[in-house]
Amino acid sequence: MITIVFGVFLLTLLLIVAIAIVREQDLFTAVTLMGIFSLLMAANFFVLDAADVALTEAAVGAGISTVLLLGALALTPGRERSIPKGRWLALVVVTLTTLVVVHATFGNPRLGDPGAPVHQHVAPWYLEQTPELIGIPNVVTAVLGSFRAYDTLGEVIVVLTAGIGVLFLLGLPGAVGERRREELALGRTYLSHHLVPQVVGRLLIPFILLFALYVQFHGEYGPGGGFQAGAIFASAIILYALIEGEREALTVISPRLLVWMMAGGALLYGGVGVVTMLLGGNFLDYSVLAEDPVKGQQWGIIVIELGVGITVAGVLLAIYHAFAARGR
Amino acid sequence: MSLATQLPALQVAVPLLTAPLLVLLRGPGLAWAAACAASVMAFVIAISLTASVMTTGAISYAMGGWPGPYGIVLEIDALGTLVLLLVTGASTAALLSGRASLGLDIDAGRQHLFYAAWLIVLAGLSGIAITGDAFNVFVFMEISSLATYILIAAGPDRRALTATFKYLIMGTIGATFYLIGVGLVYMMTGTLNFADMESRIADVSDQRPILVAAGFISVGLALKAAVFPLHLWLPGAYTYAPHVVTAFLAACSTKVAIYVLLRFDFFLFQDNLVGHTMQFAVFLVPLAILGILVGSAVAMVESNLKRLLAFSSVAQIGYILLGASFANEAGLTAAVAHMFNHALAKGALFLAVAAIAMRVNGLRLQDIAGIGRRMPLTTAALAVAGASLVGVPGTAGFVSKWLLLQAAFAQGALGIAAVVVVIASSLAAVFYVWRIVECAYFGNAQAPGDAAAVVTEAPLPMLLGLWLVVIANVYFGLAPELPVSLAESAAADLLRHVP
Amino acid sequence: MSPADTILLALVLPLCGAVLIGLCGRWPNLRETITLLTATALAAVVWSLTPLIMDGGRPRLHITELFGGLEIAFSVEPLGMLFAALAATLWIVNSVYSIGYMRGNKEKHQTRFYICFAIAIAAALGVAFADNMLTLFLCYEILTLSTYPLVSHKGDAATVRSARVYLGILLGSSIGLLLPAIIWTYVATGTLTFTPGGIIDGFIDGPAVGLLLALYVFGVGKAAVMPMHRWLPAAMVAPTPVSALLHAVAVVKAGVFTVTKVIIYIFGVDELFAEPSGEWLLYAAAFTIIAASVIALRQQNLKRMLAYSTIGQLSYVILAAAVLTPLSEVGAAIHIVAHALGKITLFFAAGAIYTASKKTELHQLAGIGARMPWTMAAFTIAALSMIGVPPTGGFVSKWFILAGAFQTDNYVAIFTIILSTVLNAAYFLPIIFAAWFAKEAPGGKDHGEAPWPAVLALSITALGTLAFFFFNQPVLELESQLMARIE
Amino acid sequence: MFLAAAFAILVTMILAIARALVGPSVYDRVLAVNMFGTKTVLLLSVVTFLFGRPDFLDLALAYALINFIGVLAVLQFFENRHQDDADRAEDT
Amino acid sequence: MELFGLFNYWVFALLLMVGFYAVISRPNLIKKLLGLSIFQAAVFLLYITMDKVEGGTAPIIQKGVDDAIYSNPLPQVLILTAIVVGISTLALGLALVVRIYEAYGTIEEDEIQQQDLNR
Repeated sequence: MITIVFGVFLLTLLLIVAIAIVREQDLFTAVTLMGIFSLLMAANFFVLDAADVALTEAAVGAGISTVLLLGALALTPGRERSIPKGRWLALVVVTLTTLVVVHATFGNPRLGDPGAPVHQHVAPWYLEQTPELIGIPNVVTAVLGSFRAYDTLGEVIVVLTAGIGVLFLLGLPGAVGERRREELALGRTYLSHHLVPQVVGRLLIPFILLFALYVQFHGEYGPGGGFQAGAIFASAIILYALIEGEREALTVISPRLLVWMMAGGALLYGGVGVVTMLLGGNFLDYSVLAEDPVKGQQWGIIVIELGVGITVAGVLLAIYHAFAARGR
Repeated sequence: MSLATQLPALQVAVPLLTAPLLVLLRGPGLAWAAACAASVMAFVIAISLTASVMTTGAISYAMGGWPGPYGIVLEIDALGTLVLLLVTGASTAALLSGRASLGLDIDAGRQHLFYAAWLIVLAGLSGIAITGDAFNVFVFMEISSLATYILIAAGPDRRALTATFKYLIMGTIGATFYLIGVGLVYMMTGTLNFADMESRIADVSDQRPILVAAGFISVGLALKAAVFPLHLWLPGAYTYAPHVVTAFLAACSTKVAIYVLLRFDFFLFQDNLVGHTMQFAVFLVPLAILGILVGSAVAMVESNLKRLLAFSSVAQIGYILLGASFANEAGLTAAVAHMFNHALAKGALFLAVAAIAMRVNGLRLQDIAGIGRRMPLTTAALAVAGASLVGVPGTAGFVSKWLLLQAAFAQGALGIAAVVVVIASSLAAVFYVWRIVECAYFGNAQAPGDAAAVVTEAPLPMLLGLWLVVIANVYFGLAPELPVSLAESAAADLLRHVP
Repeated sequence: MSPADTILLALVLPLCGAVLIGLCGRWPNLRETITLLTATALAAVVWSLTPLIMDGGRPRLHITELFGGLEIAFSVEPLGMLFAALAATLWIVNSVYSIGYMRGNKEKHQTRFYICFAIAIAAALGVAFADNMLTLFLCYEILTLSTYPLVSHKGDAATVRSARVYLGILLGSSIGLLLPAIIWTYVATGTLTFTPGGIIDGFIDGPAVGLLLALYVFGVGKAAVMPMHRWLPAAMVAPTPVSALLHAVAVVKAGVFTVTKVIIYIFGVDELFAEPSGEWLLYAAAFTIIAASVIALRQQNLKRMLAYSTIGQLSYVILAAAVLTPLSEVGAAIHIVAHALGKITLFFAAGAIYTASKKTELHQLAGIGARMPWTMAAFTIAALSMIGVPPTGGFVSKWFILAGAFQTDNYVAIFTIILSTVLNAAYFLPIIFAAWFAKEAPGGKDHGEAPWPAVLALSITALGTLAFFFFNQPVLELESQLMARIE
Repeated sequence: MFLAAAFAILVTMILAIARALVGPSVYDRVLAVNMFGTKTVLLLSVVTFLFGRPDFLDLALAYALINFIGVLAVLQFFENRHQDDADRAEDT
Repeated sequence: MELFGLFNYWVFALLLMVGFYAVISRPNLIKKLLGLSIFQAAVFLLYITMDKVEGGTAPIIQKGVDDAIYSNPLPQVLILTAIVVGISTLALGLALVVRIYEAYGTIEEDEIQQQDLNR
């Protein structure tokens, strides 16, 4: 009941924001609204008991994707050209489709209906068997890391592909030594000139990094895991870049290291799969990693989550730097 | 556990894990060699999988040791191996022969990234072909799509960027539609495993969500498969991608989407939707026919070589769907066999185009005038592959066209209409292939001193790869046992799921 | 060597020849020697099969099975034997002639010419020996494609345009009509193997038979039944040896041969006779004969006139086959031979005239008999054969066709043959008359006979035309097997 | 009690969104976004107690940190754009 | 009140179409990508709506609580992957937009088409 009330409330706001995003012609405003959209979405996920997803949506939607969108906006015109009226056809198509989908929803199970088919099959098995077979409390992590580890490997590769793509299209900043001088010559300022963000930022960065590690290694017990940790880790470094300048950030984690992180995480993940094969199990069957299959599962999940975290952090940072370096 | 039992996992893992290694490599030569090695290995694995599927029947492999529907299970059947052969074969042929051509399009500093993306495409497409899990299909679809965008954006023309963007938008919409459909099916059945879905879907209490799911999945996959009228991304993407990439993608990428479409339709929707026994026939026949006609017609007037062939692909996709829409053994056999044979023909044609593009500026018909004298081997390959596309007897294209017509004849009045359409578009194919060949052999070459004067034969690896595919076209035209028997068992497999 | 191996050898020999010719392209003498040797060897191989066939043997060569019982296979039966022997034998003569013609006219791309020629012969033999409709179709298409470079040999814009018509009609009709016909047959009957007595009996009947027949007859564009005839005049842009062997013998005969074979072995004479919906074929053939003759009458260009004459003569074969009596089927087979000998001579003569004098138009031929007596003598003999005057081969075939027509009181056929004979005479006799007796127009080039290989070749074929009148017994015996099978 | 707090937060969220939508100046919007972020953190904290899973307070922490970075990114974007505009004004 | 149980699905449908509308009707490439993000977010909502069980809590098993009802973990796993796919697509799309702007000087689709036609 509370869920529904919260839900209706948040979702209505969500719709309003979404429509505003589409109507807004200033892209910067649209991007900031997109941040609100993500937060609303995340809050809604949380209300719907999806803690891991809520964390991810917040880290990705409100954090990383805002940064990326702003990075792209910095390189392109910030305003949408006003469009002529008369997109009626699109509107009609969209309205009709909506009506069809809404019509079909009347056949859906109601929100929270315990008798819905999704709660009868497969899912109960996960909830029952996870403590026994994997031995960790967070069932989401168990499913993600072991039962559907193959999907997660795919997910890592998707991230890697995005990294490869951005590097391919925009290139990574190479030597950064000269750049700072040029930037100064151009009169570019970083937030380092502003005392309050700088001090607060410097104070926060260690905590954010620590928090990233917490999310990484606490993922078996609470919401979180490699992907969220990687995103938070990347956010911390991006924060560092924002207040100290990219050059500083790139001396902390060099471009070469970024590439190694991108590939290394994926290889670590895949390597686990290969090792399980060599030990006589199926691909990604962690049970063979230790004497006790349950221990093996836990080891496997820890290692692959680490792989996920490394790749995600590397890719997101590489993408950020690629965008940031392009405009200079 | 022996190596043979691990082959299904290795099929995907080999290219998927070679790709990150390539990111680390410096130097285009090494990256190319590694990519080739991985691709050849994948091809060999695909061949051995095919052999074991043909002898012992379908193979399944539990990822992580978790049985379905709890874990992800790989299911390899005849149709899957056929698609696997296509994907790995096309990749191998294009990679082995395409190095020089790609070297012209992509600067050396970025080539290792390009080859990494190539392997990811290969892994993604193979992953789709062998998985038995609906959501896993989505993951691998996105893997291959994202990497495909990179490959296409590598095209030297700036229009490659806009074409890629268009493809990215439409491809993402397609994938998201698919995801919605899978979500709805999951909502009503509680499972993601194909086999499990199939056994549970008939008991679903309310069919409306399933019906909408069928709509979303069909439209989403049709977008990916470039089914008319959702083909708008295809001509641009094929035209402006690096030539070798076009050869690779044209041979297999849309077929993979059609493969998933067939699986969904015959495993889940056919006969399981109350009152919608034959949605395929009702919805797809007009689309297939329109696609065949429009694709052929545009190809007849198009003057850019790659664009012409791209529109011909739109028509050929129509053939495949037409065969499938008969929803019987003969029709499906024809459709599946045509997937294979069209891939051979189109792959060879685009490889030939890649070879020509290395030596000639521009790919309009007048640019290739008189090329037959300067590049006799390439042009001959182009002609033979063109014959296969037309369906001249003795080539692979003939076999599937025969099967398709044979299936259509057995369909009664509607079938006769289909026959007329297929024949008409074959004649159109004669026309547009002939325009190319005639221009290549008899067109007036540019004035001496122009670029054409120094045109020489394409480099040897390119020619070897090209002719290998061309010979495959002839071989499978005269001894079509492999594709036809695979197609027959694939058709039987699909129909087994329809009560 | 087993007979099956012999068939394989016959098919592979010209292909090997083509490869060797390609390798020796740089040494013209060697190249031409190879052509001649291949042709001779091929003729020997093909002829070596005849005794077996005469004795009723039907050797069979299986190459590969495609799917659903469809196979690529070859077998020899009397009609195919006759066609193959004809094509192989005339290839020797034609090669001799080609050497004279091509060198005499200093043509370019001679290597390509000989290669394509050899491939075309192989394809024609494939058509002749095909065991089923699929194999026949395969070879038929190869024949079309391999002759395209020959037709477009000159390579200038006008030639390419004509060649496009050639290819467009042949390829278009075969894919658009013949292929559906074949697939229809297969879907209905489950087989495509040529079987004495036909295969469609009991599977297709009623008006569908007529429709299927139409698909076949018009689908086989090479038979040049109107309105599918336009490629033949267009093909006259080719060098004359091509017109001679391919467009008087190999290609066009492949067309009428296919139609005859379809009538005998797919439909079955009896089945078709009992089915009134197939009767239209007779009228179509009759119309083509008359119309082509009338058009030939109006031609000014010698080769074009010969082309239209060919169209008419081809339909004789169709007509004969469509009369549907055993005698007329034999007549059809014999007419394939008789017309081949006559028409190749006529084309040889036309080419010889062109090589020697560069004359191509009919009105230029006045008085040429004095300058080129051998050539014009051959021309006269061949023209008389076309008309059907004894003692030439043309008489024999017309006799059999008429006899067949009288057997069933087929007055349409009888009337057509008589009328066309008159028309043939009307367009050939004035040329012969002018060549021998009219005065040469002043200011012409001073010339004698064409190069000796050309003259030798046309003399041989002219003698052949005469000889066929007297020594047609073996052919009759061979083809009467057809009659036996039919009855 | 928690429920009342939660509703109060929801109401302030509406206010923040209204400001973000209406504007008019960019600074209003940035401020609104920042404020909205803060409200989300609060809402989350309250809801964890409401649902009886206080261990999810981590999430609220993560939101707070990320929100901070987002706002800083926006600020830097402005700083640079402002600078660019100034450069352009100087150039012309 | 029973009908409010479907409210999430309705918002899913509306969001889907708001995003879709932006993608097909707006010529600005960045706007298209924003639309695409909304479009994908709608699907996340669809999946996450499924996982909720009345009276349930997040599927992180609490020690000592035996009778807890947990929500369905599977859709959450799927959506984690889908979110990653979404951000990857967005990053790649933005990189393309930047390159397109460098090549064409505009990011409005119709102006780009115009330029290509004029070449």
